[in-house]
Amino acid sequence: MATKRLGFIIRGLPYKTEASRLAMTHAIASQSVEIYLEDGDMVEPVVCFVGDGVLNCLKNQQAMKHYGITSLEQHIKNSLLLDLKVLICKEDIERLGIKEASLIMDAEDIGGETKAQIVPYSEIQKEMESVDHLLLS
Amino acid sequence: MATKRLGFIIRGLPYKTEASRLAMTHAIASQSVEIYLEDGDMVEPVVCFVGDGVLNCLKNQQAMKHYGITSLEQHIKNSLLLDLKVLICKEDIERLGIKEASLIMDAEDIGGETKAQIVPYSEIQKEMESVDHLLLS
Amino acid sequence: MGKLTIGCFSSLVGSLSLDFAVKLSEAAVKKGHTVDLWLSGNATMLSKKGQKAFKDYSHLQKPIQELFTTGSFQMTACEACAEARGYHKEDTMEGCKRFSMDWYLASCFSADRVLHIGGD
Amino acid sequence: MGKLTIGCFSSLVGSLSLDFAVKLSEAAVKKGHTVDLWLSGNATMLSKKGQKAFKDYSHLQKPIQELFTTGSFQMTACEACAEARGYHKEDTMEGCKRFSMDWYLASCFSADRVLHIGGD
Amino acid sequence: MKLGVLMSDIRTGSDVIGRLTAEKLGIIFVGNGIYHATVKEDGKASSILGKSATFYVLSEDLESRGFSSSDVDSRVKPVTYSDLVDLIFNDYEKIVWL
Amino acid sequence: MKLGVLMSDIRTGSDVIGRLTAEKLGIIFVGNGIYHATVKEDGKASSILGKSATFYVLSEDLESRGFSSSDVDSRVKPVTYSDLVDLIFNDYEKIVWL
Repeated sequence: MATKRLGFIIRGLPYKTEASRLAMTHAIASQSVEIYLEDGDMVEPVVCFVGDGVLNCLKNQQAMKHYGITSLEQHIKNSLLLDLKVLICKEDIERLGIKEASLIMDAEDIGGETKAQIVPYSEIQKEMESVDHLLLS
Repeated sequence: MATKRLGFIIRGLPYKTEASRLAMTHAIASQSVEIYLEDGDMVEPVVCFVGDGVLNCLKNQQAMKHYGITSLEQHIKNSLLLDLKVLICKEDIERLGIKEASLIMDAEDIGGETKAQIVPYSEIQKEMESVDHLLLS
Repeated sequence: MGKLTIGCFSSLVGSLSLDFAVKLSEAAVKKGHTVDLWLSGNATMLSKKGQKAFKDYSHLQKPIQELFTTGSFQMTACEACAEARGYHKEDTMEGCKRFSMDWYLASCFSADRVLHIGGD
Repeated sequence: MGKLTIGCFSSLVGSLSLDFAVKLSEAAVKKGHTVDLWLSGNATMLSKKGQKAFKDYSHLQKPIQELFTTGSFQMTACEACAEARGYHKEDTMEGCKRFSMDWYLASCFSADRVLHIGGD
Repeated sequence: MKLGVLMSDIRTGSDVIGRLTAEKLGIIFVGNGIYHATVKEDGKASSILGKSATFYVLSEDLESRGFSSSDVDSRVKPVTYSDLVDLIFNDYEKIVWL
Repeated sequence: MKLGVLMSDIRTGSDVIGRLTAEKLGIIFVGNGIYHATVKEDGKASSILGKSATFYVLSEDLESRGFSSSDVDSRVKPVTYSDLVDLIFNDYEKIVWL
C-alpha cells in the first residue's frame, strides 16, 4: 500500500502548445489509475501554475465558442471537482497584473467544494520537494 | 513572362522546429517549379538569415552522424550550388560572436560557384522590400 | 477579388495555427476571394483522413469539407512530409491533393497575398 | 537496475525531442534498465505505422523495433490523442500499445525516475 | 512597403519586430500574441506598443484566452477574422507571421 | 532534493531555472539548450552559467549544431547519452525538462 505523489508544474501558456491541457488531462486521469495498480496503491497529483502558466487560470475562456475545444478553465474546474490540489503562484499573478477576481478559484457552479490556492513561490518549491516525481511542462 | 521573387527570411534555430529546414527545401524546390508555370514564367528565391537564424550557417553540423538527418549545412550548400542568393546578417553574427571562418560561405567542395554574403541588416531590409512575397520563419 | 496563398507548417491540435489558417480561409472565401492552403511539415497531419472529433482536440475536417464545396478553396499536402509521417495516398482526406514543394511556389507565383506560417 | 518512465508530448520530426527520447531509451536499456515510453499529444505521431525513411526527416521506426526485441522497453500511445489525429488501431506500429492517460500515471507509480517532456 | 505582421507569441519575435521598418506597418496580435495587448508585466505595457505602427488584436483569440475588448490597451483595435481578410487584401501588400 | 534539469532551449526557461533551488542541482544542456554552453551573446556567457549548479552538455547535440568540445564554456562538461543515463539514475532523484 503506497501513495505516489506526482507534481504537475505548468509553466506554459494555455493555447500555443497542448502542454498545459495535457498536464491537466493526465492529472485528472489519476481518478481511474487504480485499474493498473494493486489494491490500496494510489497516485495523487498536485497541480501548480507558475510563470506564464498562471495565465491558464483566467476566467471566461471562450475557446469552446470560437474554436470548439474545451477551455483550460473547464479543466481546472474539473480538477477542483475531483478535489485535486491546485496552487497558483502569487508572485507571478502580481508580476502579470492579474487580480484574484479574474482567476478561477473554485468550481462551485459544477458542485465542487475544493478551492484553488494562491501561494508564494516558496510553497510551490516545497511541493516540488515533497512529491515523488516532477512533471513540468 | 514574369519573374516573381520570394524572400525566405529565416530567423529560427536549425533543429528545434523544422522551420528553417523547410524554408530551405522549399527555396530549392524553385528549380522544378516550371512544370506548374507558363513558358518564361519563373520563381526566384532569395534566402536571408537573421537573428538566431544565422546559427543555421555554422560549419561542421553532424546531424547526419548523430540523428540520421540532412544538416542545414548541406541544404545551404545545395542552394549555393543552385546559385540561389544567400545573405547572412552581419550584426547578428557579431552579436553572437561568430567568426566568418566558422560560417558556410561557399559550396566549392560540391562544385558550387556562388558564395554566401555577409551583409548589414539594412541590405536584408532592402531585399525584403524588393521581393514580391515574404516567407518568414 | 484576390487570391490568398497560405502555407502552414504547424502541427495539428494544440498550436491552433492550423485552426487560424482554416478560419482565415473561411473568412476570405466568404468575401469572394480564393484560397490555396499548403500543408507542409507537421501541418500535413491535417490531411490525414478519419480524424475523430473530441472536445479536447481541434477538429477541422468538417469546416474543410465545407470549404471544398465552395470551389474557391484548395488544400494540398507536401507529399514527402506526409510519407515521412506514414500518411500514404490512401490515408488522405477526400478532396485534399498531394504534390511536391514546388506546388507551393507556383501557388505563390499567382497569389495576390501570401501568408507563410513557418513555425511549429 | 532501475525503471525509467519517459512521457513525450512533442511532435515527430523537427523538434528532435522524440529522437532524444528514443536515444535515451536505447542508452538506458543498454545499461540494463527498463524503459516505458509514453506518447501523448503530437508525440502519438511516432506510433503511426508505415513511416517512410527520407534523409530530411527523422526515422525512428527502426531503432524502436530493435528496442522492442530487448524485452526491456515498452511504448504506449495515448488512445484519444491518436484517434483525434486519425490514427486507428490498424494504423498502429507493430509492438506499440494504446491505452488511456491513466496508463502513464501507473507507469510513473512504479518508476524510479520520470522524465516528462511536455512541450511541442 | 506596406507590411502587416501577425504576431503570434509573447516571449519571442520582439527582436525581429524591433528592427522591421516599413512606410506603412500594421501589427496584428493573434494567438499568444494577444498578451501584448492585454497584460502589463511589472506594470508596464509591452514595448512593441511603443513602435510606430497601427495595432490590431484578433477578438476570437482574445476571448478564447479569457480577455475582452475592455482589457485591451487603448492603442490596439479589436478585429474579427472578417476584418483581418480586409486588412490583408486592402491595407497591406506583404504579410508575415511571427 | 537532488534535481537534474534538462535545458532544451536558449530563449525560454531561464525564468524557471532562475528560481529553482535544490541541495544538489545539475543542469544538462540538450537540444537548443547547447547554445547556453557555446555562444557568448554580446560577449557575455549565458547568465545560467552563473548559477550554483553542476553543468553538462550533450555531445551529440553540440556536434549536430556545428560545435565541438573546444567551443564549450569551461564550466560545462560534455557528456554522452550513456553518461546521461548514469546521471539520471545515480546523481539525481528528480528530472525535469525545460
